[in-house]
Amino acid sequence: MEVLYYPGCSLKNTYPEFEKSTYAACEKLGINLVEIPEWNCCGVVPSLATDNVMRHLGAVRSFINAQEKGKEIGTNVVVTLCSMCYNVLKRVNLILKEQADVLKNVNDFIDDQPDYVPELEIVHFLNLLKNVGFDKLKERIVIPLRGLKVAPYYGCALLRPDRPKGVPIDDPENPTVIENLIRSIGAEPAEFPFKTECCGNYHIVFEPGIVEMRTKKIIGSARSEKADVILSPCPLCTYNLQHGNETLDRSEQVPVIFFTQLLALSLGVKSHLSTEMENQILKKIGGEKFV
Amino acid sequence: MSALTAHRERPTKEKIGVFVCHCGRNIATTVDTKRVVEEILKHPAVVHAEDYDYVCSSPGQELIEKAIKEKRLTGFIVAACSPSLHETTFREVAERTGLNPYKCEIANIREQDSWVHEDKEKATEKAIKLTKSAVEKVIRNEELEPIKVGLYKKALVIGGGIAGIRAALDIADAGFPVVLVEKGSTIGGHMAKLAETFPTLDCASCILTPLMSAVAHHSNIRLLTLSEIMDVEGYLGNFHVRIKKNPRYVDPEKCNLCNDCVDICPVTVSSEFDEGLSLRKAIYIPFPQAVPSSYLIDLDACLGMNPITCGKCAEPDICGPEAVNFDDQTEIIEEDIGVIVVATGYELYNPENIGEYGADKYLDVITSLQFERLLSPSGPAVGIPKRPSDEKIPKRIAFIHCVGSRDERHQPYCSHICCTYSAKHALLFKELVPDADIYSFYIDIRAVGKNYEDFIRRVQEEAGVHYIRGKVSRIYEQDGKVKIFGVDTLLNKRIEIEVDMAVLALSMVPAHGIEDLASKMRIQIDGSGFLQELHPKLHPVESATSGIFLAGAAQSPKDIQDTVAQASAAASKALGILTQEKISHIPTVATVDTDLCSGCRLCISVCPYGAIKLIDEKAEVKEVLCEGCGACVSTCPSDAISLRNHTDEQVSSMLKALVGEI
Amino acid sequence: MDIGFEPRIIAFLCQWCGYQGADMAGTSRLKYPPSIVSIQVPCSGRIETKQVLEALSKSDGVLIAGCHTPNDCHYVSGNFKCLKRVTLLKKFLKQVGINPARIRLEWISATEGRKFARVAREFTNEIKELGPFDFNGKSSQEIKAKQDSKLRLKEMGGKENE
Amino acid sequence: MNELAERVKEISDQNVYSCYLCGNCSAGCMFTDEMDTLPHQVIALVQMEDKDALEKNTSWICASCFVCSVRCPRGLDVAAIMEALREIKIRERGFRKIDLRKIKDIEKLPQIAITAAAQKFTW
Repeated sequence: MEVLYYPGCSLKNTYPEFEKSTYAACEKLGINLVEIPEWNCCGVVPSLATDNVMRHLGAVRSFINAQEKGKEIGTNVVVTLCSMCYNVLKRVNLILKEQADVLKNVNDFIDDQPDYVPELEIVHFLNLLKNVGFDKLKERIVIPLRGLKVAPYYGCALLRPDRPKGVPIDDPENPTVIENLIRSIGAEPAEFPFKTECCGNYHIVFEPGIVEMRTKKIIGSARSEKADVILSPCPLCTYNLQHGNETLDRSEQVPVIFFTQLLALSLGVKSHLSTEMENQILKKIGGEKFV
Repeated sequence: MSALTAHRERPTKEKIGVFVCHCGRNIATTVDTKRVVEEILKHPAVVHAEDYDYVCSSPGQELIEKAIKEKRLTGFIVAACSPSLHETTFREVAERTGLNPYKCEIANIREQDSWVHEDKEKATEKAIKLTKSAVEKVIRNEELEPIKVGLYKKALVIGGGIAGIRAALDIADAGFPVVLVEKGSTIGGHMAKLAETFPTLDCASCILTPLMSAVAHHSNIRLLTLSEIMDVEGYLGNFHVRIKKNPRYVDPEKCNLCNDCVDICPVTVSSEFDEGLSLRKAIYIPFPQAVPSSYLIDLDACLGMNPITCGKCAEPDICGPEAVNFDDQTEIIEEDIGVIVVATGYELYNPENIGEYGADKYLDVITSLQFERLLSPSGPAVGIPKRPSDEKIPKRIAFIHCVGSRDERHQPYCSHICCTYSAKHALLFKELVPDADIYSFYIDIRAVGKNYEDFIRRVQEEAGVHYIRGKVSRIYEQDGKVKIFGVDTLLNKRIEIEVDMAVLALSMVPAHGIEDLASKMRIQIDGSGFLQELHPKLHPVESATSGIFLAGAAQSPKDIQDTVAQASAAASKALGILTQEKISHIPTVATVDTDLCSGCRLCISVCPYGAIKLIDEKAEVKEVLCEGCGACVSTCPSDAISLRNHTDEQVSSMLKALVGEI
Repeated sequence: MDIGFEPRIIAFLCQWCGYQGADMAGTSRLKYPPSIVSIQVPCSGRIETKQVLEALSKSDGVLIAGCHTPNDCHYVSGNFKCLKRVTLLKKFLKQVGINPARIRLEWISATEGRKFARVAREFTNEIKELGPFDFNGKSSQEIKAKQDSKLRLKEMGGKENE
Repeated sequence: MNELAERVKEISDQNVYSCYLCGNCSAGCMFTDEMDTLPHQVIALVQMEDKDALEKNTSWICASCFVCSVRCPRGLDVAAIMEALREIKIRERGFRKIDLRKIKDIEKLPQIAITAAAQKFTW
């Protein structure tokens, strides 16, 4: 399967292990990620002002490049890993699909590139996995992570807002897709109530106190459900949760990793986890033999 | 008073009299009635005209009678107040004097003339035009008789909850046979599940079970449980109904309620009657007072009567009377029915749709009906509510109002009863567990009903409930506690509290399958999915289809008081029809000129009553179904359909009169 | 416009709402110009385009009042049928050069006497502004369509129900 | 509709008069500890055309997590209303909420955090 891939900035700088583990897993699963040429910043947070379409432009420029590349390889599916990129691209794409006047405005403004015809489909990698099928995924697992209790953390951007319709990748209140992934790689999902609560988002920049307060609650909730590790789909959530861990005693911390790292580990390919983390997990599943 | 008689040659054989009313000064101040009389006499069809102070009075009516007799009038006009006031009065005068009532028309020169205009001359001109227009109409009116049809003197009541029970008993007590159809295995509906009822705190069973028993023993009531309506054909007085009666597998006539079959049955499933809070067997009785008083077999749960797998309950040493019958079959029952009462009730909204409250995940987040069962002395907790997770008596309970109500994502309407029953829950619980802490989260307290406000006050004063104005955003369980994210919008404080159990006052939604039933009966569904009444104020129990009445929560969320009141109202409407020998139907219906009809079917598609059928490629109006709206008339591209006494010709000549061309 | 011009307006009023609303205006003694004369119809869905046109041919304006949409029609959906017809008729009038403002459709309930009186006053003023309507006038720019109007209306009668 | 509500509607396409002040947004908001005024109160202020709504810190603490928006029983996008209140201030001539040059540990922070803050706090 060949799909277009929009990486976003964090995967190239702050968290290369997110992208690298994904590439490793995809190779094993027969998914070929074709990076969009000359992609640019998505905008990170979607503008909620309906009277200002300028903030959509970044996303649209990447769409146009994706559209042209898509024609070459014959696909209109764009996969993202970072949940913030997903949220912005999905929203902007849906707005352009629904509102012809906005589309015209944007296309008129971008006169140095071909017009964008809103036929791309923006898909998060989790949904791509769901479409591949968790049952099929299960068959490819080399190291089933039996005995590992994993807290699936969704954050906001994959589940909210619910307008335009179609943004959430799952039920906004009771999502199950990460749980299904966790089960398919042999681990046990922890039902922790704070899985959809906000980590504090961009407040890390000017008001880190807010983020500390939020992440302590999230980590505490995962801990009280005896989670060995928190699985995150979002670079900013990961950063904030790790920041939260740093303010806690070692005994109160719960390590945070990307879902693709655990997937890669179970598929028997390079997980790009720290050696310490990887050993810790393997020890937990009684798999010293793998070490 | 003046009476003038015209002596001119007339082209029409109609002889019309015109009576212009002064209405005291109401008309006469603004309209020159004398001039109206003078002018109208110039109309070729008018042979008599006069004016009088009060035409509606006895002497006024006598004037009309006298003129009809003396001048051999073929019709007459009263130029007076609106037809909605005295049209019936004057048509009765016509009938008394030997004229067809449809040979009387009213010219409205009060409400639409003298009362709204000041210029006397112009108002008089207008009065003349309006009167002439009425003359033009009446000379073209057909003499019509009300359409009379016979009827079946039997009622069908659909739904065996308190609404259906009340309606069936009222009709049966008046001496008419009733077929009561209930989908479930027993009548009683939701009320049978309740502990006590607000605001009087009557025990629900104590007031309901005698009525259920009365239904069971009433010689005029044929009770069909486990039954559904398959189809309804016909019209007011002459419905033909087919009912599917599903097998019970236990003969109620033979069953003696010994319970031996239940003891031996190896299968347990969760009990619908206890809202999933207890278990029952595959052969069971929903509750001891069920009517019909008999066990039944849930064939989906039953292992079957194959002796290898089971079939124990059917063995003669278990069921002595041989009541268990695995060969029981589905029956199709046909009934001829005169009137129908629809009382299909409600359901609670599915809490799984409200993800943020987690009722599907957390055992101690329960529905209001589950709490009723926990409070009920006959319920699974034997009267002292215990929380489902660990069977401990909860000390802190939160009641959440408006769950799924007044919410665009779920039901936009107010469910009407939740404020009061949540208060009742709090009061009853406090009586059982005096040291309990009770939190009640509300948006507004809507206790609208007789004595309801007193009841709320009593709960606030006696039960010491913490009423918190603010909606709850989220409920979850952690560390064995139910946690609630709420807000107090009066203190403007966000609150997070821990409780032992949360009770959701879920919104009421129409019973499952209502749309299907409504379309079978050609009754309307409103925007919220409930059955639509003909008019919310003037016809609150009638459906748009004559002869079909609505009762209870099928029409809108309501409490027991209102349900019973509406059920009795529906029964009285039904009796109003059943007591007649013949049914009258308005004769001003549509009629087809088959020579002109091309069989295009457009009329069939626009008729809201299904009154038109195609017979031999020609439209035919079933007169008793036609309500005379004229939608077919204006649609017919061949001018083949006309409306009696509102023909194109009449409209055309009235228009001419209105602009002074006549 | 001519100050002395007194417009002639014909109102088609449905018996359940529009007519009752007009009665209510009377009961409340609300004044409006005597230029309006009404004709009661069972339902606004009974009103035909050709009748409206016939009325217009004899007057300066036609008012139609029925029960409120969507749910108030006594006959379930007659008001929608009327709405469709009037919408189409207005388009037709525009095409043949008649100002569609000479026809006005209003939803007036039995309790809305105030609204009826207001509409009657407003509409009279509007028609005064438009001036007298000469359906048969040879020179009038507003009408050339009388000859073939019947035929075309028949066509519309079929289409409006699609 | 008052002028402030009108302005909010222009920017966010949300009619604040739909709000019946049930408080659901405030109940679910994880940031109220830092707010001087609860979200539903701010909406009430806008309904009353109280310009104080713009001076409260509520809209600036809002992290656009959309919990309020997905749960609002009146279907209001509360986060969009908060954004509109921010925008009204941000679009004022000379108004500056933050100084991007004063970010601490800028080299440690992920780009998305900085960009997001810039998107929400600057014009």
